Amino acid sequence: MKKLEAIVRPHLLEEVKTALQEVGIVGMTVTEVKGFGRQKGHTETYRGSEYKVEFLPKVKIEVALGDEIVEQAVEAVLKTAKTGKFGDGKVFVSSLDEVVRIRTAERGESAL
Amino acid sequence: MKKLEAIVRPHLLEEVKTALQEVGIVGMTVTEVKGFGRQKGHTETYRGSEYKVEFLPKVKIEVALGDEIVEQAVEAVLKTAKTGKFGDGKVFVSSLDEVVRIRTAERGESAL
Amino acid sequence: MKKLEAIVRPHLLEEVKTALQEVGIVGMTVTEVKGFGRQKGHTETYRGSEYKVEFLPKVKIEVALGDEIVEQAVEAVLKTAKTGKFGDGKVFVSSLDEVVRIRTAERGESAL
Amino acid sequence: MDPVQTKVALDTLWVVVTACLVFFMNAGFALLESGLCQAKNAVNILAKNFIVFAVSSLAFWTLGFGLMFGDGSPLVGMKGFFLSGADNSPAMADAYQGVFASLNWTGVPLAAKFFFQLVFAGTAATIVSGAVAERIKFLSFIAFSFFLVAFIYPVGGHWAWGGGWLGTAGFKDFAGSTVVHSIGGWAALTGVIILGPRLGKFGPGGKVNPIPGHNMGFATLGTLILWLGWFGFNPGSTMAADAALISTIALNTNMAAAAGCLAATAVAWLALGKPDLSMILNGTLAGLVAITAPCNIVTTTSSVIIGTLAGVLVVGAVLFFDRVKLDDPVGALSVHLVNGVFGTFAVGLFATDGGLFYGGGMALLLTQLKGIAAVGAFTAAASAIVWYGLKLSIGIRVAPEEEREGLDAGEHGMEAYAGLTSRASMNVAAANM
Amino acid sequence: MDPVQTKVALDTLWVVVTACLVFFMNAGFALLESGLCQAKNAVNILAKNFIVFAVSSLAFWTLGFGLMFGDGSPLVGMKGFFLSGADNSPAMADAYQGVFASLNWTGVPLAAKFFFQLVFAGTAATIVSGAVAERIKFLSFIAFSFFLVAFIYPVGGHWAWGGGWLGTAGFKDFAGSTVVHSIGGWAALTGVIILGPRLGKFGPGGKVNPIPGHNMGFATLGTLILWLGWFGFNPGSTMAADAALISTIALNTNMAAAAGCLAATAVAWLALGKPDLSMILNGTLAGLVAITAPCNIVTTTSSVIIGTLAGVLVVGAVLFFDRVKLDDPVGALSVHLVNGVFGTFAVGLFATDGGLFYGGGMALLLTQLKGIAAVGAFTAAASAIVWYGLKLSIGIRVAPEEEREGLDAGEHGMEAYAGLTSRASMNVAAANM
Amino acid sequence: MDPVQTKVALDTLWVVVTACLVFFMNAGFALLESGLCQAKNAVNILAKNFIVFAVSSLAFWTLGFGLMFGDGSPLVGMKGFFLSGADNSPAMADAYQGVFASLNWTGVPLAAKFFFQLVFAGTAATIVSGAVAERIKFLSFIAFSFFLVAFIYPVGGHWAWGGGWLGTAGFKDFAGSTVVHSIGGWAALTGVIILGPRLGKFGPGGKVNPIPGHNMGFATLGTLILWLGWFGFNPGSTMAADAALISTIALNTNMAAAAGCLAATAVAWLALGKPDLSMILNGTLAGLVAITAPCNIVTTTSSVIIGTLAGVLVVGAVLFFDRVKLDDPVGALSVHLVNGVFGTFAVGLFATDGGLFYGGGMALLLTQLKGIAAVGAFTAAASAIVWYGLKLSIGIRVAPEEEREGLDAGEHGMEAYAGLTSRASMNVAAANM
Ligand SMILES: Nc1ncnc2c1ncn2[C@@H]1O[C@H](COP(=O)(O)OP(=O)(O)O)[C@@H](O)[C@H]1O
Ligand SMILES: Nc1ncnc2c1ncn2[C@@H]1O[C@H](COP(=O)(O)OP(=O)(O)O)[C@@H](O)[C@H]1O
Ligand SMILES: Nc1ncnc2c1ncn2[C@@H]1O[C@H](COP(=O)(O)OP(=O)(O)O)[C@@H](O)[C@H]1O
Repeated sequence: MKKLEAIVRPHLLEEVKTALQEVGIVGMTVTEVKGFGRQKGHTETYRGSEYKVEFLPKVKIEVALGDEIVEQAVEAVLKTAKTGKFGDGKVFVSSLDEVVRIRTAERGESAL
Repeated sequence: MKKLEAIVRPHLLEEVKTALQEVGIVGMTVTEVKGFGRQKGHTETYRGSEYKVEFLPKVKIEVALGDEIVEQAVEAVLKTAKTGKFGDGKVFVSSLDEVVRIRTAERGESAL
Repeated sequence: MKKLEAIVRPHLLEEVKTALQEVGIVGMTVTEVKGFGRQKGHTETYRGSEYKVEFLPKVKIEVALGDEIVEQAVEAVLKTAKTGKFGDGKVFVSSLDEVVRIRTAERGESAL
Repeated sequence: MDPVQTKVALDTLWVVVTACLVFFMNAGFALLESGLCQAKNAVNILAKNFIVFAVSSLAFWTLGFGLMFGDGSPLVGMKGFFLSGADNSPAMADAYQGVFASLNWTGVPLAAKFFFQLVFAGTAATIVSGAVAERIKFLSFIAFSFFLVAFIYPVGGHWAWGGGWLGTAGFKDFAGSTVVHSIGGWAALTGVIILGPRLGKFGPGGKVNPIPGHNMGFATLGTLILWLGWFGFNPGSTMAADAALISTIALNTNMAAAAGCLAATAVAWLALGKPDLSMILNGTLAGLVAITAPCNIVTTTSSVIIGTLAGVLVVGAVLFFDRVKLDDPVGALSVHLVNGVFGTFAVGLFATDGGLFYGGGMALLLTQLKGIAAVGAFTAAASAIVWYGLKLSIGIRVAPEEEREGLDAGEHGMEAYAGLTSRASMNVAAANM
Repeated sequence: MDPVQTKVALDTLWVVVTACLVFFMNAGFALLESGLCQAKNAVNILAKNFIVFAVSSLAFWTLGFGLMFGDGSPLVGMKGFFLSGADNSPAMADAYQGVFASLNWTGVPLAAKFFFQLVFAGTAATIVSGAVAERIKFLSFIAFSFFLVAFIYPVGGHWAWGGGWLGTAGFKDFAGSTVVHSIGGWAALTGVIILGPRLGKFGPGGKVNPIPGHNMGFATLGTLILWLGWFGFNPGSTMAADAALISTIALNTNMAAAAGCLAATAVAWLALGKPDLSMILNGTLAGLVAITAPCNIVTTTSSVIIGTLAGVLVVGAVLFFDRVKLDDPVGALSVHLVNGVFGTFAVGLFATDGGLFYGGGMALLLTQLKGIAAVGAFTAAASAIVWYGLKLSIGIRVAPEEEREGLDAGEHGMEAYAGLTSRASMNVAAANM
Repeated sequence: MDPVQTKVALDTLWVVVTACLVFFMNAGFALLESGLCQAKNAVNILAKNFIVFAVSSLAFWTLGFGLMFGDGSPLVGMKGFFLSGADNSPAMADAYQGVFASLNWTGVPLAAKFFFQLVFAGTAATIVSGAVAERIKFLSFIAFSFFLVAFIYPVGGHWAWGGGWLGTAGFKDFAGSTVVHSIGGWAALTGVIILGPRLGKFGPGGKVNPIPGHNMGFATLGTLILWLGWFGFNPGSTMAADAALISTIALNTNMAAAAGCLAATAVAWLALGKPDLSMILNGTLAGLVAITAPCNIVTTTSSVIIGTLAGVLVVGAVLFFDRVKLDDPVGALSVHLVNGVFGTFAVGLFATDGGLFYGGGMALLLTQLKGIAAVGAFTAAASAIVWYGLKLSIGIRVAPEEEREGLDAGEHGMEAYAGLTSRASMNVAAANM
């Protein structure tokens, strides 16, 4: 089993979610994060002094999923989270040793 | 070393924490997250228009731990985070290549 | 490719970030988290009743990076996030199977 | 303008302006009480504290005012419902002809009398809101408020202010330590007992789990608004632009508040280790409640003493109610009930005319005690009947599940801080894209 | 003090104090409107609602007051700009000599007349702010407000209150259901149409996406401040310390508010499933707006009926405007426009002197309708011209990108809750270390 | 009521009502100052701004009022502590017999005189709170406030208003640009210097790190409350229901505020790129502070000019204090000190009777300068002594660790937004389960 982490623009969350559902994913966990990268922030002023907003709001979508749909899931994210401008975000894929569903104590793919 | 990630209901955090401590875990990191899954959200109305609350509050508990206590830790979570209703959450286990304690620069299991 | 997760004191974020940039890292993702560990929280009172603040604010910095600079990155964190007192935090290193840049669909190290 | 008209105009100006100040106390209570509760219940508390004045307006207009001030027996008024019946206000004293003889001491139009008394009735009802917060059903609170303002408050009020037996007996409660604050407090106390504590408030072994308020900015602003409102509450209760009296009362009111504030701060600091802001606020209110009855007949120095004692009392009372497991999220019992009683009692001690410390002997003090007891017993009994009636009919407490989730979602289907706390932002974002 | 001076002093006190209450409504609108909008636009709305009174002060002083109350034609006043010109206030009626003859019915100094009328003008302008919120450019809003208070409001106001043709025709609008609230409402309506809805508000297939307000505490406090302010708005419009009249008006105002509150609560509960706090608040305001015109010439019972109808109307109107895809984030149209019209109309029905239900026939009702239509048509047309002029010159709507990010960042380069919401804390922390 | 009684009643009504408005400014300051600071210090600032009025009440009652207005020497009053001593108020002028001869120009009861003067004293103390925020120890602030209101303010005030040498010399400060605002400002300035800047405020190389305020809603509401309060502050300083004067003063006050608001907005927009809301708010307050001294003796047009200059000044002052590394989180120095001085100076320029621009020559202007300098020098010196005394005894600044964590945790052991910001929610949830 794999874990897919997608860091995307907050306002595209809904569309990425829908695309992932179409690939057969029924659950996911989302976190509000701040991203730092090529996309440059903007400058804010407060009482005449400037400061740079470097950390920009993003959301991180975490999905545990079976190996066979990883590629489709990545494609789903790429399709929906892309605007073509700096700051669209990243997808990371890593391996999971085990997944357990707390409600039923099921393990492995059936716990997804 | 392994990393255990448990996504659980917020109001059970304290109990899960205590159960993990009993297994010998002394540190953990907790994040407020939103979960989407089989548990269906509810509908809210605002000024006559409805909207669906699909992302439900959960907390994610992350623990780095030695291989030998992984199973106990999973059991501790299963025991305390279960209500039997949709939405109890998941446990994910993955591998860690390295752990470092910043304060002492210790590495490996002694850094846990 | 590796993923480095550093849990550090919030007020040291800026310095850790700068140190990581000096090692050649251009992007990172940051989350506000709560940490539980050896560092003991303090007691607050409200209307005569005490309660213990056990979960302390930390930030988690996540960086995807090439294998060759992992060690430098760890050193950068150790150098800047250390105060020597309980609660300085941890660094976790794990492996990534794949990294994709959403904007360009680039994969692997060139996506970092 | 002839002198009579001038006096009527002056008195009416004063009564209407001070009534506005007292009306504004609704905002004070709404902020204080929502600020001292949790964010997940904020909409509910705000809604309760807002609608309660609308309910009070209706209840007092239809029934309450007639029961309280209409001509009737020593026990209850029986005329003037819907503000109907003869009335030649602003004619005063013997010149007055109408069904509200008990208010013939003030020379303002009937509408002004009603408006002023209404804002007081509303205050009594709003006191209950905070004490029963975070677990009561919205509909049951509305229903209880209606009964309180339509029946219970007017009867107790009639006894003391409406020509009833207590007033006749010499009971002194100038601006309502007993009539307004204790009645509200006793009604709240029965509610707190019958509802039971919030889930998780009291742990095993006598452990008290604090549930910190979510917005101390609201709580502080609310208390400042209440302090301001009290300059209508007490000086306005002259219902006449009596220069000397209103000045003195304003001064006494302020000094008691200041003393209560400082005393509670000191006690909290010394006894609990830190100067807890919620105690500072409660201390001020305690001083204000306590000076409400005696403000017109005590010296400024006595006002400072009364305020100081109130500030000490309120901190002790908060700890006491926690110990006996009566869960009052905002300290309404400690402020309004305890100090309403104390303030009424203090009249018997400090009144320059009749008080024990001024050589007046025990007579007044005993009358005060009688009033405290009678009004308390009646209000507690009547409130208990209403609370139980509601409990058996529509229910008074939300389901545990709903309480845990928050009443905002359960009772109102909305949130106080949508998109501000993380709870909602994603859902909203999701809904809008 | 001789009796004349006494009356001047009394009247002036009343006018200044009530003007202060109405001034305070600026805070009410700022809180209500920012509370019902999103956190990311809060600075912008607060800034708009704050600066609008400064702009109004300037606009009304330089031009508006002269156009509205200065001597002139039935269509517009033409004297007294910058408060210049002859004036022997507080002399009244025939004794008055000066350029503001239309205000010779009130015996207060000119500065007091101006101050009182200014706070009303400011209210009209502030109504627009909420309706066009979350997408309008800050500068364009300032410019529109200036035109509204310098030209549009004064002309409409002149017709009804400034000696113009409507007043002469017998049109009755005591405190401004039409003059203040409808004018504000019509100006807002044209703005809403010309600006278009917020991004994402209306989905495909008639879907309405709610965009919940971010701070119901602010919204509730704001409404309570407005309710308080109305005790200045309506009773103050006597511009004289007339004891009987101000008492009655205060009472009627309050009962209509309470009825509107309860009616809207009930309708929202029954029709929409839950008692939505934002509807409770809007219902109260609806009752207040509706009673503004008739408050001095209807019975208290009629006030309750008018308030009740207003409370029902406002809920229906909110749903209606959503259905026709007019996006009004705070319900300003439903409250001020719809109930401003309704209240003016209600005069023709309920006025004890001339109302249809009181045997007065259709005459007054038709005059009221004429006034509603004329002021509406003029305001809508004039506003449309100004809005289009601004659109073609400096633009009226922020870029979509900015709208999505929030106007606080785009227009003001700051945030309402820095470090409180997670958005900013890291940046701030980073900047400071 | 005979004419004399009528006048006393009218004047007392006015004094008490305006005192209430000024009292309400405590809420304005609490909101403005907490809103412009960080969330982690909000409880502390709220607590400071709340308790300061209680401390002031005690200090002014016991000592301050006697030192300020009691009969004595040109340097200080020496009678009337605890409001004791002979006094036959409301008797006026030569008919007055008592120890507060310096207040014999107003015909209200002594309690009203005290109450009105108390709320002014409280304002001076509350100004300090914002400037020293986010690093001062709670106890030291309380102690300083006591000294300020018990000794420093009364002495400076005695010179100008209490029969002292400055008033005798012809110094004009109608409502307190110098007496209230500058005294508060000078005390704040010494505090700011002695305390030093907040950690991280000034970086190496002259870098200024902004520390944005956490709640612009509070800041805006606070400023609107202050604007409202100023209609008590300035027109109330007549201490008599003088129709013409109070109307004019209300108008001038408002126009200066509006002009200050618009000027600061324009300057901030042009010079700093965006219309910073905190500057808009500060600009309004600057206009209000500046018009406080001259409000009764300048034309409305002059008021607009004075307000405009104040709005420009305040923006420059904010930048200036940052440049010289004086850290004033809320702009209290720029608003109260700079514009308190400017407003006092403006009297010498714009006074229609004696001002330079009105052919009065330099005499008045020089007297004004003398007053500014004398009061400033005395206040700064006396404050420095108190601040240093506190520094050496109980300490005035919290530990760096505590400052970083926030004073709410350190000083009060609580949080302003428990469970709302993420900081606390888990701990609270954990504690309650
Ligand atoms: N090496 C990295 N490790 C973790 N997160 C990263 C990394 N690089 C970028 N990110 C995340 O992806 C977001 C977008 O990256 P950015 O460099 O701004 O644009 P792009 O990916 O389009 O080149 C960042 O805001 C950050 O959250
Ligand atoms: N595939 C998944 N990947 C990541 N998180 C998941 C996944 N499935 C479920 N979750 C998380 O677990 C929570 C509970 O899942 P849900 O499907 O609602 O109930 P249950 O696990 O009881 O069947 C979700 O709210 C979400 O946070
Ligand atoms: N086993 C663990 N797994 C995950 N996070 C941990 C673990 N141990 C500690 N942490 C995180 O590191 C932080 C610091 O740990 P702590 O034990 O307090 O101090 P130190 O690392 O200096 O010994 C904690 O607050 C927590 O966020």
